[in-house]
Amino acid sequence: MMLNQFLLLSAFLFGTGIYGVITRKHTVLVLASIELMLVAVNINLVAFGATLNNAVGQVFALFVLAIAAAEVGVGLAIVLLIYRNLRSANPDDVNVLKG
Amino acid sequence: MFAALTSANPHVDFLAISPEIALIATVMVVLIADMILPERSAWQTSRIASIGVLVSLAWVAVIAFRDPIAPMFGGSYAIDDYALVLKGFFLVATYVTILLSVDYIAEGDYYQGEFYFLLLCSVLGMTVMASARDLITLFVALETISIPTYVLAGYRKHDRRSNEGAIKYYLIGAISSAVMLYGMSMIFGLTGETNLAAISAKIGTLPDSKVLALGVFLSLLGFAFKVSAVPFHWWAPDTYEGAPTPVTAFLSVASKAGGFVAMLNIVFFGFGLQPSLWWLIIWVGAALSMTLGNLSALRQTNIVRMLAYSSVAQGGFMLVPFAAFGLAQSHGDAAVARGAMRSVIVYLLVYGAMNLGAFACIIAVARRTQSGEISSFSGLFQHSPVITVMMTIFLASLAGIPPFAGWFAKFTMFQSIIEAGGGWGVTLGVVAGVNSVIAAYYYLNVVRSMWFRPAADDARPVQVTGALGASLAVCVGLVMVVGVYPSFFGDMAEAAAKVLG
Amino acid sequence: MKHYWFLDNAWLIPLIPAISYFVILLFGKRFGERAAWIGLASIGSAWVLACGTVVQWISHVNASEHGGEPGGEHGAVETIRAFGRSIKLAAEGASAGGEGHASFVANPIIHSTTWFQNNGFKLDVGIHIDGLAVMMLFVVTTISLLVHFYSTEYLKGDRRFNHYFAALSLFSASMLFLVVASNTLQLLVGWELVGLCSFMLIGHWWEEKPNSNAALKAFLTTRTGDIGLLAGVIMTFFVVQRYTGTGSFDITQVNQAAIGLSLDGNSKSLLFWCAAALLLAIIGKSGQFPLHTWLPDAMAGPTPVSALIHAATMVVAGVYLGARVYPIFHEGLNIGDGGINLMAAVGGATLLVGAGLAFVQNDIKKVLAYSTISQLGYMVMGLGVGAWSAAIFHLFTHAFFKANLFLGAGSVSHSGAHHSFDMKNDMGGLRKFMPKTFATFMIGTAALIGVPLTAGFFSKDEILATASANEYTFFKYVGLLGAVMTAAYMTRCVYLTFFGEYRGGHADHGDAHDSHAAHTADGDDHGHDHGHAASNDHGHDANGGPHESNFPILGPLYFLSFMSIFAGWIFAPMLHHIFHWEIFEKFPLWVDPHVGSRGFPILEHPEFAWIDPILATAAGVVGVTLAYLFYWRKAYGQNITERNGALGAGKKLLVNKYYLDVLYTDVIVGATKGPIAQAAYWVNQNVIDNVLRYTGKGAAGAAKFVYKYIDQKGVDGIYNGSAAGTSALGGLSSKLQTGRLQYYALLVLFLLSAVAFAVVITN
Amino acid sequence: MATGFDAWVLTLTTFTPIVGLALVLLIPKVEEELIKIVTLATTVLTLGFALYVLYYFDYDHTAKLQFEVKKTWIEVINSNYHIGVDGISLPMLVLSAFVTVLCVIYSWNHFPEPHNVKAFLALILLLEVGMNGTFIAQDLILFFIFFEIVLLPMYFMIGVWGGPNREYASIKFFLFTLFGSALMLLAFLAIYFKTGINTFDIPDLIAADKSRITHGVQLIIFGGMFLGFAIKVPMFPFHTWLPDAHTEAPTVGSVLLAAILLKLGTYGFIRIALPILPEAAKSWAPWIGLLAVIGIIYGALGCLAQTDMKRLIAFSSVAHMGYVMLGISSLTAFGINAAVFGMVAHGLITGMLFFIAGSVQHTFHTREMSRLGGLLTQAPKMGWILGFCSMASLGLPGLAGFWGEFPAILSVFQPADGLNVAVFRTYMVIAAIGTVLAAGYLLWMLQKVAFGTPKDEWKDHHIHDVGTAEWIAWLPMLVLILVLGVVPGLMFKTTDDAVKTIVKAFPSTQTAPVKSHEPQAEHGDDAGTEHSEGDGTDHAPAESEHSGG
Repeated sequence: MMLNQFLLLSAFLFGTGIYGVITRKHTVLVLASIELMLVAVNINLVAFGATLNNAVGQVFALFVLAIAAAEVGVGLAIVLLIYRNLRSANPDDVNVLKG
Repeated sequence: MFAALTSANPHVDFLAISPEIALIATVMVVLIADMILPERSAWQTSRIASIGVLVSLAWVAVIAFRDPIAPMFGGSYAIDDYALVLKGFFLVATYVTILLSVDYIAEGDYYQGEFYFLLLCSVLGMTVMASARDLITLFVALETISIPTYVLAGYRKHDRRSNEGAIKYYLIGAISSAVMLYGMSMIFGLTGETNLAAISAKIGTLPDSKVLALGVFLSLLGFAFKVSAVPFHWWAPDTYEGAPTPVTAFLSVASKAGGFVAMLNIVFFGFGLQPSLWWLIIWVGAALSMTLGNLSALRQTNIVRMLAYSSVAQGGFMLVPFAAFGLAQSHGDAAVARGAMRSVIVYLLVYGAMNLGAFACIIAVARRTQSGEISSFSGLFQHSPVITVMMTIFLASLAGIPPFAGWFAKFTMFQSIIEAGGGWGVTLGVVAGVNSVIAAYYYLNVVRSMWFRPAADDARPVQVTGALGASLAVCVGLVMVVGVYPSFFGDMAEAAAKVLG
Repeated sequence: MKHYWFLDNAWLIPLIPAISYFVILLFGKRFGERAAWIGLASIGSAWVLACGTVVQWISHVNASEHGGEPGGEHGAVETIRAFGRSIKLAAEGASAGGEGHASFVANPIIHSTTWFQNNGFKLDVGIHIDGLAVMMLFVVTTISLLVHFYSTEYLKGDRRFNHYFAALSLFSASMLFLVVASNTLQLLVGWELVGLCSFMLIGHWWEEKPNSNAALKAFLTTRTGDIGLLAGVIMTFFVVQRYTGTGSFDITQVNQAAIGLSLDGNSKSLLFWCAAALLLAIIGKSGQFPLHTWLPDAMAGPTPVSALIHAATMVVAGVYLGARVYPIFHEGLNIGDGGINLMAAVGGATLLVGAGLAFVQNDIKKVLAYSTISQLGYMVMGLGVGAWSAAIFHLFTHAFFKANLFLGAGSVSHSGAHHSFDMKNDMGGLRKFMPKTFATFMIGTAALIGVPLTAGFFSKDEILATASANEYTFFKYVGLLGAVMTAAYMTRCVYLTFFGEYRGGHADHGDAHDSHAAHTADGDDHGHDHGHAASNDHGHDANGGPHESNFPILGPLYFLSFMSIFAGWIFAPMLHHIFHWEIFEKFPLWVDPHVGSRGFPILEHPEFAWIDPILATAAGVVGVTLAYLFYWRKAYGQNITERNGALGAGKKLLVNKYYLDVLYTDVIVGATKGPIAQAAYWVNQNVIDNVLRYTGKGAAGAAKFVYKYIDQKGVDGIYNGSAAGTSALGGLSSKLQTGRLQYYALLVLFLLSAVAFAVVITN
Repeated sequence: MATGFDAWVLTLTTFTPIVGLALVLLIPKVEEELIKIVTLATTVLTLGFALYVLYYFDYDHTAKLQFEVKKTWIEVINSNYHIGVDGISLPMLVLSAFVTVLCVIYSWNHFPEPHNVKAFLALILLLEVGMNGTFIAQDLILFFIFFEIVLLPMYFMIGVWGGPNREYASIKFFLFTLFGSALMLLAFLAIYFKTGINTFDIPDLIAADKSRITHGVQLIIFGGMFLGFAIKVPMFPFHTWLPDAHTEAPTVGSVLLAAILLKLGTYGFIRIALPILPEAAKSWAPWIGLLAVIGIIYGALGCLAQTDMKRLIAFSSVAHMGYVMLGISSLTAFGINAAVFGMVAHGLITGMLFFIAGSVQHTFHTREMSRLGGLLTQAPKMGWILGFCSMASLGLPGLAGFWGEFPAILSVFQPADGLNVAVFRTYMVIAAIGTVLAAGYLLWMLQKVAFGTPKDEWKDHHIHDVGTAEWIAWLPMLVLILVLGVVPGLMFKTTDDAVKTIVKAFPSTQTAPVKSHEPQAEHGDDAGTEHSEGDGTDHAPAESEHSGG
């Protein structure tokens, strides 16, 4: 098995996700970046599962997928809400609350 | 490995999961009722929801009197005293939250049915969390807790502050989930297990591995977000301020407790045998949370924000026993471990009662003053002495002043860290001690406003509605009873902590 | 042992006036001025009891002497060398200067009951009646009785007549309690109560600031001495503990322990410090130099009180203490070895200092006050040179003639000088107006000066003789010099008061009225309760001029004049030498402690020698002559103080009381009350409090910093710096701008990677 | 263990006020008379229980815990509801119940602004629970709880009914004490774990073998307790909350603060810190003594600088508690007896002084001494009482104050074995000097307030002298001041044995006699002293270490 290659890929994706979270101007893209991070997690899980010959990894990955979908759904709803109120989906504009 | 799952007896002890079943049923009923009830009767959903919670609570009580039940679903779902105590706690906290919400939600421009639906979903996640003994279950439970609260936080749809709080909360939550999962994936990769007991058995035997360290660290980091430990607490004040106040109460108590329970599970059941990987992180986190939380709270003029920072600090206090556990595990002291778990649980229970009470008072007062500023509490004593006394009791309890329950929470916290001992332990104890004094200052600041300052011009007394009054009564009762008879919570926590053996 | 009712029940003597105090205090209003009779009756009964103790003590001594109890433990003198000095252990009869008292033991009558117990230490309260105590009981009750009687007239119509008598009762009770005390702690209790009463009485007219100042000064000064008393009494406890293993304040044990330890030789420092501490107490209470300054000020009180304070109570308490635990001083200060010791030095200094000051006073009471200081100096010096019996005897005689003088001065002021005490302005020539007062005053003066055959002559003489016998030659001459000065200032005083032309009649314009008189000036609004508002209030005194006083005032004077002469005759070696009557030798027999040489130092009474009375008389003559020539005849050196710088400076020094008052009031008290207290308070408010304040501020500052910069600006700072102008909603973002949210994330992830790195590295 | 009513009486003494509190809360605010009556009845009933304890207390065994009850309370931390009184706690308990009654009586017509009778009396009742409870607790946690309970009521008393600077004073009081008690709690926990017997039971902890705790750790633990108690006392550097609190507090608050609350600290030392950690106490004693004498002088100087009568009395508390702490620092039975006596005496005397200051303020609406004067003329009774209390306060023998002061000074002449004698004797001298300063400031106060003639601004005012409520409230205290002064044995007898058991850990310094005995044959009826009956120590050489003077 080429576990290391998978892990490296996963790490790369995770890093990309983090980068995206930080730099993207559009909240939807931020959400996409988070998805990227979750994909990295899934790759990890599947790779480990395969290496260990353990189905639990795949099961875990399925759970992650399912829940991530729900999470993103909620996220998009909130973004939509904000867009309605602010006519903007730029996270920068979300700065009313300030101590 | 897959065989382990398939070969497991599919027999499910439905009684054991009856609280969850009851909740799910209630969720359904609420949804349906919301659809069929006319607008003006929508408040009935709150009644349904609260009945459902109480039924669920009753089931918890029933199970508590049964013989011990073996872990189910391949060991990933435990129905033991620990789980039952926490389930009970979550359900009561939710019940009180519902009481808090009834008038607030009914009077505001909110969708009522959905509100209770979301609340119940979240508490369902909590009850599952209490039993979760598996990384997957834990993750699912955590998300079940979190996702509805993202929506709840933004429940004041037309309020930009609420929107803003929700998006912050959501993004931080989502990122932290991802980080946590990344960590979990590494732990799974190294141990080949998702079951916490199995992980615990293996983790001690693993060679020191940087990957393992990273895995443990990242998963703890995820929880640090959930429990808003410094330095991952920034979202909390904004979100708390933005969210509807009952939701804030729920977030600061139940949701936070969910995070702590998740952390308890993973730390005590999973990582216990590798304390060197994490105790220092938690030690630092605890010290920072207490100190920065308290110092920031000193500056607040808005009471909700103040309580937000206060809850960050209280979270810090709750982290102390974790550090104590870590320190003690280094010397392998089982009694300390139990004491630490007991103290976390006691703290959670007490914190729940007093913080919900404080929010109940705030809601009651804000109904009249329409303000969250501390100055709006001025002279409250002169026209509304009862609510003032109650608020004072909750604040005093938060400050840890006997004879209110808070002292016992603080006490067990001190006890755990002093029992762990050593230079690190005592130092953290002293830090906590000093912090409890700082905390007293800002709590008393509110007290001072209420008692010593002249009243504002309109000195109409604060009206307390029935539901609010009931929630206040529950909280005051608990705070006072536990204050003078701490065994009430102490014994529960002790029983719960017995699961550590 | 035979039982003596009066001696056994001597506790009644202080008790009766104490009860009287409470009765007057609680029910005085109902009685009006008759309350005085309660006080009088109580002190009268006490006096009767005291006389009973005198009689019974004498019979006790006689019984002991004549085959009563066996004699001392040694038949011959045994001298032990210890610590470089000789301590004589002997039966006093064998060696005591040939006075002829056989060696015998006359035990004090001691009764006590447990006051309280506190861990192995039991404090008794009880009576310790011996010759000294009996003598004091007699003196105190006698003087007090006379003063009570005198006051019924003198204080008539006073605004707080009842309070006055209540306080007088308590004063007597406290002093008597002190006298009968069976242990040093009990003595301390009485001592402090005496101080309290003097405070109350000196400040009797507290409406005027100078009076309350004087009262405060008296109390605080004696209290300063009480530092020594506290420490000293505590040390007496440990003296006994060192000796017997169990601490005690019991006077008998203290005395035995002092001698025992001294014999043992290795507890010298304890004894020394104990003695020094107690000496400080004496200095404070008995007006010894340098703490004597309160005494003249204490004249602010009513004159009878002055008499009581100066003759029988308060100031003699110090001397009494010195006599009571004499072994402590004797052993601690090495009295009797002929060298200069602290006690003698203090006494000698006081003697001269007081006498010197008496010269420049214009207030007759102040002359007498300084004279008291001087005479107390004699007593303390007497104790210091080993002349125990003589010092006590002087206390005895001084009580009578000084009371005589004070009451006489009161009479002069009351009836002859419009309540003024200013000799220069309001008196003069009074001998014609009040011959009876004049006569008694002259007798008192004679006794004070030491005219042969008067009481003062014998007592003073005995001190000097003993000093001489004990090889304290220096102090003998100090005493003689004092005698010269005494004679001189008293001559001046008598001259100014009774001779020359009457200068009174303008009392209300006098510039040196004492406060008593000063009160009359503004006393109109208190007219109803103050009979002294005008001198013609008395009814029998309508003409307002100087006149003779009436009986309540003169009666005591007669009695005291009698005692001023004959009280001295019970210890008159000169007369004994001539007539060999036993009565002339009785005082030491009756008063000296006969408890064996392990209970009290051996008291030696010198053989009579004619040189001593002759020297003393000569000193008196010199003094009188000099004063007569200077003040009366103005024969020499008038205005010399103005012509001669050195003498002028000397006079200035005297007028200013050696600047001691300046030192105490302005420098020490002023500094303590002013700058030092202020400084301490400033420290409190600005240093100690600031620790707190700055801790608080620090916390607040930290909170501000944390909240503003770490919590809020940690992100915002970067944000604002890079995109200051883009805060408007919906505005475009600059290239560098990132959202706040994302900054959260950035910071978090940065921290995350840092910590992750750390974790990875460390593991 | 007590049985029957005896088992309940202490509990009743402590918790009866709670019942009263509940009743008071139920009564509508406007029914002021009824509230007062209920409160008074409650406190009198409480006092009745306390007197029952006083009466049935077995004075032959004062060292033994009596009316003892031990019930499980918080099992998880091995803390029990263990209560009982011995000779040390008994006087304090009775004093507390007693003073509370008097305070309620005094309050009858002296309600400070903003009035609110109901809240005020409710707080007094709550306060009484904490005060009484502290003195009966025989369990560290129980003690801690009661110790803390007093905080809030007093905070409110100062903050709501206090003077102009009340907010600052109240928060200062609160935070100071809280800080101390936080560290104290840590110390309690440390002792719990370190002794190895895992108990908070005070008698058990005293009996426990502490040899396994290293000396350094003992010192630190003692330090924690020290901070907690010393702040409450308050000792010198921690005293700054006191003048502010006293100055601002309403009269009754000041009285309770002075009479009881300060005693919680000293009581803690005697009951907990010394007996549980004797070794550490010995090492700390010189420092405690040092702070005590600094406090004596410093407090006195602070007094001298005051122009405000009440603040002066407040500072005098610092000095007086210095004597108490000095007695404790000697670690001798003698000194601790003196300390307990001093606690009671100071409670009565300073309490009275605060009462008077309160009435003076009530009458003249000022406490500036420069504006007062001639009290003896305008209100002679009050003036005389002020004089009486000043005298008592400056330690006049025959009044209660003396017996706290003198034995304390005496005790440090010869402190417990192992303490530096020279150092403590220096303390003795300094403390003795303090008595002069005490006389100074008290008499100056007396002079300024009571002597002289009334100032012009009051000349035409009709000044009320001591009223009925005041008489009822004050007379018992005045009588007690006198009675305890004349018969100090009442107290010493009670405390003595109990104190002896406490100092058992400090070998007493009974100097072997230089000479075996000098028989006191001369006077047989003198109760005399006990002599070491020729037990071989007779001719032992006198210890050289005590030869210093």
